[in-house]
Amino acid sequence: MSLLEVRSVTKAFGSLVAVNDVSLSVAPGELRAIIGPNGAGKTTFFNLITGFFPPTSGHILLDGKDITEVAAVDRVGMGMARTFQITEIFPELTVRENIRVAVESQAGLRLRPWINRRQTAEVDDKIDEMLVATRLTEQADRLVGELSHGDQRSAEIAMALALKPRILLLDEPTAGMGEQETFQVAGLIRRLHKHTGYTIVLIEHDMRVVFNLADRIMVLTEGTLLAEGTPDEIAANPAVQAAYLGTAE
Amino acid sequence: MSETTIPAMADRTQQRNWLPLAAIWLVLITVPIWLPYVGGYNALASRVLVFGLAAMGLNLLLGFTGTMSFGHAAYFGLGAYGAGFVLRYWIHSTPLAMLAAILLGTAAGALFGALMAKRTGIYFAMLTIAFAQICYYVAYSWNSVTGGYDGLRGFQRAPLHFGPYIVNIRDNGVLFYYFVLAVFAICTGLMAMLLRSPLGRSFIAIRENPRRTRFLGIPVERHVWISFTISAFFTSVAGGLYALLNNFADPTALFYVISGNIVIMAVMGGMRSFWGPLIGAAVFVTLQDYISSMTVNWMSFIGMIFVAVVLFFPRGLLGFIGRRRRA
Amino acid sequence: MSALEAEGLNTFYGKSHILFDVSLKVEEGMITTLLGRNGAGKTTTLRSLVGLTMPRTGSVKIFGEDSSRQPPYRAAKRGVGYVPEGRKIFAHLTVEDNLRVPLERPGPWTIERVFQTFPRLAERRTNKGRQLSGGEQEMLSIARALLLNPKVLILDEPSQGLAPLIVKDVFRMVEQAKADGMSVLLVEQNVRASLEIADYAYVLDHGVMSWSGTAADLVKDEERIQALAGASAEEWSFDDDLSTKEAEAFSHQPSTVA
Amino acid sequence: MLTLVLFNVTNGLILGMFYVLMALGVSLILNLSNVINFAHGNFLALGGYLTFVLEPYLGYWGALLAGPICVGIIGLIIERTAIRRVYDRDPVYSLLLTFGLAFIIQDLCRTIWGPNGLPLSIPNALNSPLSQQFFFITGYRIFLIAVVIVAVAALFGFLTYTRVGTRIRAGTFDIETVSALGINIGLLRSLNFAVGIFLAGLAGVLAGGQIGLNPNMGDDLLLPAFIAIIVGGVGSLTGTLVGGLVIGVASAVTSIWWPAGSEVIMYILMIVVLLVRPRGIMGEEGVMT
Amino acid sequence: MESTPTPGVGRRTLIKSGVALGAMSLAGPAIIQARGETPVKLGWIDPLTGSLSALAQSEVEGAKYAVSVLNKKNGILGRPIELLVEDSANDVGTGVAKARKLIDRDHVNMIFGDVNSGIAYAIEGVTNEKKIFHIVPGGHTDEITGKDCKWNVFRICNTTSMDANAVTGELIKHYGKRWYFITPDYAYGHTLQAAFIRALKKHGGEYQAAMMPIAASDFSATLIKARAYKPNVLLNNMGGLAQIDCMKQFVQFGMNKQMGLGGALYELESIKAVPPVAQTGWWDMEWWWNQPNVPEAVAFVKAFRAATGKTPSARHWFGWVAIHTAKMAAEKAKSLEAIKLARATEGMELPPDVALQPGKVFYRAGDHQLMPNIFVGQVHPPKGDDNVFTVADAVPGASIWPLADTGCHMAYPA
Repeated sequence: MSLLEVRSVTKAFGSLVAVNDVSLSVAPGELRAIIGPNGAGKTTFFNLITGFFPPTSGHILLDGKDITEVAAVDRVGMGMARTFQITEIFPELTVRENIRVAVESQAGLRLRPWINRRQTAEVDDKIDEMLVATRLTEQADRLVGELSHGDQRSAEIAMALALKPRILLLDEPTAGMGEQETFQVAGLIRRLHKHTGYTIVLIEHDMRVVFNLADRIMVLTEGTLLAEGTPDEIAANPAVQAAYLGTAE
Repeated sequence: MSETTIPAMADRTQQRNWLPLAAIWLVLITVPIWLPYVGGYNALASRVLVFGLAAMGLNLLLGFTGTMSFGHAAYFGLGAYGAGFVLRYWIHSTPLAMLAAILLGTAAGALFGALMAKRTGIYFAMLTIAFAQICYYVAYSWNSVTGGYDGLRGFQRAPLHFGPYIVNIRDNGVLFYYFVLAVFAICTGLMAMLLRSPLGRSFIAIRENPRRTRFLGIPVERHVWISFTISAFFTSVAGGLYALLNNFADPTALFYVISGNIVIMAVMGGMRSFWGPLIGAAVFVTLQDYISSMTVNWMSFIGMIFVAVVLFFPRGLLGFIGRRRRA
Repeated sequence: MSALEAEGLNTFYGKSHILFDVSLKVEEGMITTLLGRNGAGKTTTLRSLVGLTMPRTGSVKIFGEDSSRQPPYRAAKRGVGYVPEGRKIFAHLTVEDNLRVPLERPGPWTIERVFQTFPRLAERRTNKGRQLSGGEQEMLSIARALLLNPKVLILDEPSQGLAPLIVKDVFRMVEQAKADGMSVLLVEQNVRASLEIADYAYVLDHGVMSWSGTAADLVKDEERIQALAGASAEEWSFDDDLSTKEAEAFSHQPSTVA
Repeated sequence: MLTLVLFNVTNGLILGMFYVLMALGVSLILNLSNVINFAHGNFLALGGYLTFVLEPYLGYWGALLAGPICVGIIGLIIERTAIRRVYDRDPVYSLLLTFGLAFIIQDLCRTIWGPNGLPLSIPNALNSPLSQQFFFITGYRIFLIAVVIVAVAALFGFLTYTRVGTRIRAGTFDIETVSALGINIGLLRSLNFAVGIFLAGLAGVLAGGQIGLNPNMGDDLLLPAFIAIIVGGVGSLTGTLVGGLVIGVASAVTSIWWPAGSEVIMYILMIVVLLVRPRGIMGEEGVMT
Repeated sequence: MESTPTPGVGRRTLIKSGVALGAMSLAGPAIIQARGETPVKLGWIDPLTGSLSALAQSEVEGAKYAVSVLNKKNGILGRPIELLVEDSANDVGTGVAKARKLIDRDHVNMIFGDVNSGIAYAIEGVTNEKKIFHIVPGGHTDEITGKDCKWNVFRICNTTSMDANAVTGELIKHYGKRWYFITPDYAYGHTLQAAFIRALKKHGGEYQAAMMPIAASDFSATLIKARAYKPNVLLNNMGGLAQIDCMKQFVQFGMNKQMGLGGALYELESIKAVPPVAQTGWWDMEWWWNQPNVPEAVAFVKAFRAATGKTPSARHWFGWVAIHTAKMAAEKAKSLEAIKLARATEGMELPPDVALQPGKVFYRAGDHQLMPNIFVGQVHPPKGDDNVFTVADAVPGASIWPLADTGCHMAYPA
């Protein structure tokens, strides 16, 4: 059974149809990439999955359960974590503090106006684990806003991981990054996928990332599904080539 | 909130230099000793603490949750009336008066907060004014209970009883100051604890980035509501103290001008720092007191100070200092 | 003299360094295209040129006149027309009102001429911006920039999100602008189409200008074009080994495939 | 009873005109510059006083225009020297700044012209009721309505038919793009601020003729102006217009049965409107929050 | 507006207060208690800003004038008088804070104030607690010398009931028995309206009433209602700026042609601020300057005009009487101790050059209320300088407000 299933969702903003009758099925442990030119509706599609806004029609199922009507914040509790195209972090807090918010939320402490020593220690341990996993230990006490782009993205992923999600949704994790940083973040995603078997869905522009990481790829253009398949199938698909590079007349 | 800010999370507060903290408490504890020498008087010091507490309470919402309220006079004023009702109609007990202040102010905060939590920005701010003004008009119109425009009068704060010991805060201004200071200390202690707790961190997270916070599984609206309620709680404590200080409660305490004053104290002092609002309140209250004795044109002076703070201290008075210390 | 000349731009967003010593020239009467993958810093380059984002260092010259660190309206006054990414039309204004916003520099372009040139806009002149289709919005955005009677036209991904037929129209407009004597700086992800009409090309990669030359040269360089789209995926060798600590950290994460 | 209601609806519309004039100024400034001008009521008073000063030299009709223009110029100077510095900052700083200005202007008025209030004499021709039946519709109030209608029409005409006006409306939506299209937005904001203050000054002159001048005369209009904007929907000037008239009528009609409630009804109305329509009557999704 | 310190009359300058106070505190009590040169400090609290500021400023002006006169004549107990003026800003909290400040910090010997009855009442709480002699020059609410009277508090202006009782007969005589009230919604308004209604009912009249916010500025809706009731007379009980606004709208609507206008107080400050057509009706004056048959009043008005360029109003007179009361009480008691001052003031009669009116003017012992004449008469457009009121009758206060009606039970501390 698929972990995430999207059944013919459509999203219209007024007269503009941003996503048109798109379906998707992600198996447990799969790393799925969504690609397509700018404005193809990828982020809108992502926002529908994570509950940022409701679809105009269609259904979204997590683990067989219809979550179309579930609020974004509750989807997080059901095991869905995401990152954003433009890094969404708490820039004036340190890396450790950023992760702490996520860890505490995950530990169900978010309503607690006090915290005892034992819990603090537990939280600290988890934060350290996240720092190790994302190789941010050395930057732990720096303000996130002062870090390099790649480290900021790693921190954002660390926050998502701290939620112990069942599925991780990454929106252009390497957008705006240098060569080295792209490699760093791609490496992190790959380690995550390989060593924990995380189910990951990512939107990506950098084809090296996509082709090196993805198990399967779906291609969107103009809000509709253009193609779906393994990296090799997609690479060989002329329609995809055209969509990406344009056609010389 | 686009400004770079001074975060106040546990990791750094723990490493913080304890000296400024000790200095603040030393100054506050010794007030009755040095105050007369600089031309002050105990009621003024109590007033500074009362408004300082109100402004710090508001700042939990404004500076640490990033949500604007123009209507905190409601919780301040209801706190004052709550205390007044108990002393006037029921029983001569200062602790019960404070309890009533807290219950009335916090309940109103929780109720109004629940009605507003889904609104944002200017709509939220205007709703806070609206609810406060409605409280104002109720207090103003309900003569038989509140005394209307003339206020609720004819009560006095009661001495405190600790078993056989009686602390006469009614007649002794110094003792009353220490009573206010004790309450202030408890409240600021609670605030500091809150800001180091997971709940407090979620508030700061909302201030920093509501969208990220939501996608960490924290229901933003509910937490804004909680923050609003807690903020109303502290402000209502201040309101209760205000009634005890004046032996009086009147609708002006609910008026939007008071809300504005509380916001201004917080902003002027530095809304991103824990103690900033207290500094703002101290500057505002003492300047107003001093200048208004010297010239009937005191409003111009206060106004010019506001303008100067905006133009020359972009982070508020304490924010400026804090910034330099960090740099 | 170049229409536009940028020299050593370094631009930051907050603390993130986005552009590293970026230099480029837009020659008079030519179409220059700026290519690069998403997030390479193309939009930031354009914003730095017109003054919407102030570069921290570096200089910008418009027809030889220094206009570094000047507010955006100065660049416009000197004849730089800017068609922003995402079109940025005023959704609550009518088409006609949208066209009345830009500064009126003297020149051939008037609202009447716009309506003659773009009959579709004339038909919809009283419609609100938000009621237009994507293609109409793009036309409106370009027309709005033309009304400045610019000497240089800067377009940021004009084909984004448009149907192929409309994309052709857009490119025709760009060629027409050149024919009218304008210099054009075109940022595009539609690499082949833009190289088709461009005279010069620059390639921006991770905030660094990695290639420049004539469009004709770039067209021949199929490998580089493929790389631009990232379609040729060279194998990366990842360091997938974990330290014991990392392994420990990962082992605490939930696994969906047990 | 019906007559009474009818009278009060009419009276409420007249009252609403004041709110509209005041609220449009606040709204213009809020929309383009994101500044909530708490000193607006004080600019209103200043406008009235300046007219009072100019009247002996220019006559009533001359001063009617010159007073608001002078206060508009004062507003312009204050905008250029102080207010523009808070545009890019958290809105609470503009609050602090305009609160300070409000204090200064109010105190200045009191110091210069005294706390007592001064009568602003209006031409005698305007000073009597038109009919016995509609006694509350005095010549002056007709005149007032006419001036407000002309001013509002002029404002909407300016915003609709002039390029500068169109640019102001565009700037409400996306100020950055306006600047990229060659418009000096610093100048645009200054001009817009001056127009807003001019409207406050005009309201001050009209209010001065009705109730006389005093240093606090604008205070009672400030919050109703904010309410009018919120009820109408932030970002929409038409909404502000509607909002002002609605709260004017609501307030006047309420005072038939509950005179003390004439103010509180505005707040209740605002809460109800926002609970039903979160962005006010004419507010649009996506235009400012 | 005058805000600069006058020599000898001490609104302190900016520097003076800080430095002098610091110095004094450091030097300790020796200096403060030194006899002879040490001034007698009088603390005065009034709403110098806000809607009642015109009235408040007149009171302060009168008080300052009295201080300057008395300081030329040996001050109080041979010591100069220092008047410390504080702005209550028409806010109770501020007023109370200022009272504490004057008492705790400045160690004033007496407190005066406030025009706003609510603030006056709140200040009483402080002065009573601290046992400070307190004179209320211009806050009218009955309770201050009624059921809430206090041993340390004396009042100069009339009670609302005195004012209402004095004018009711004339209003009925000149207009009729069908009345419409426009009344401010606070203690002063409530007691005033209640007093009028009591008096009106004795004559078998009928009425309707509208309660307005104290600082209301738009009365059109209320006036529409008032006209619909078709009363013989409209009683404008508003105060300060609100009263002025109401008057203006009243005449703008032409209602002056349909009904009479009257009420308790239409003070000189307010009359001067309305257009001539609104200068009309039957009213009380608590003191009136134009008393050609009272030589002391004539001399006072002349001297006051020479000193200030203004015609004295009742508010000026309150200030004048208040300072003189302080002097007379202190000299009779030979002390500044509150209890002795209070005992001395009870029953004390004002001499003609202080009372400035015919007949016996005295502080009634039972309720600490001054018993002057109430001048009932007609307001009209000026006939010469500030001559806007013609006195028809001077009603002795005691005759219309028997002690039994006050509800006051005076109790001194044991």
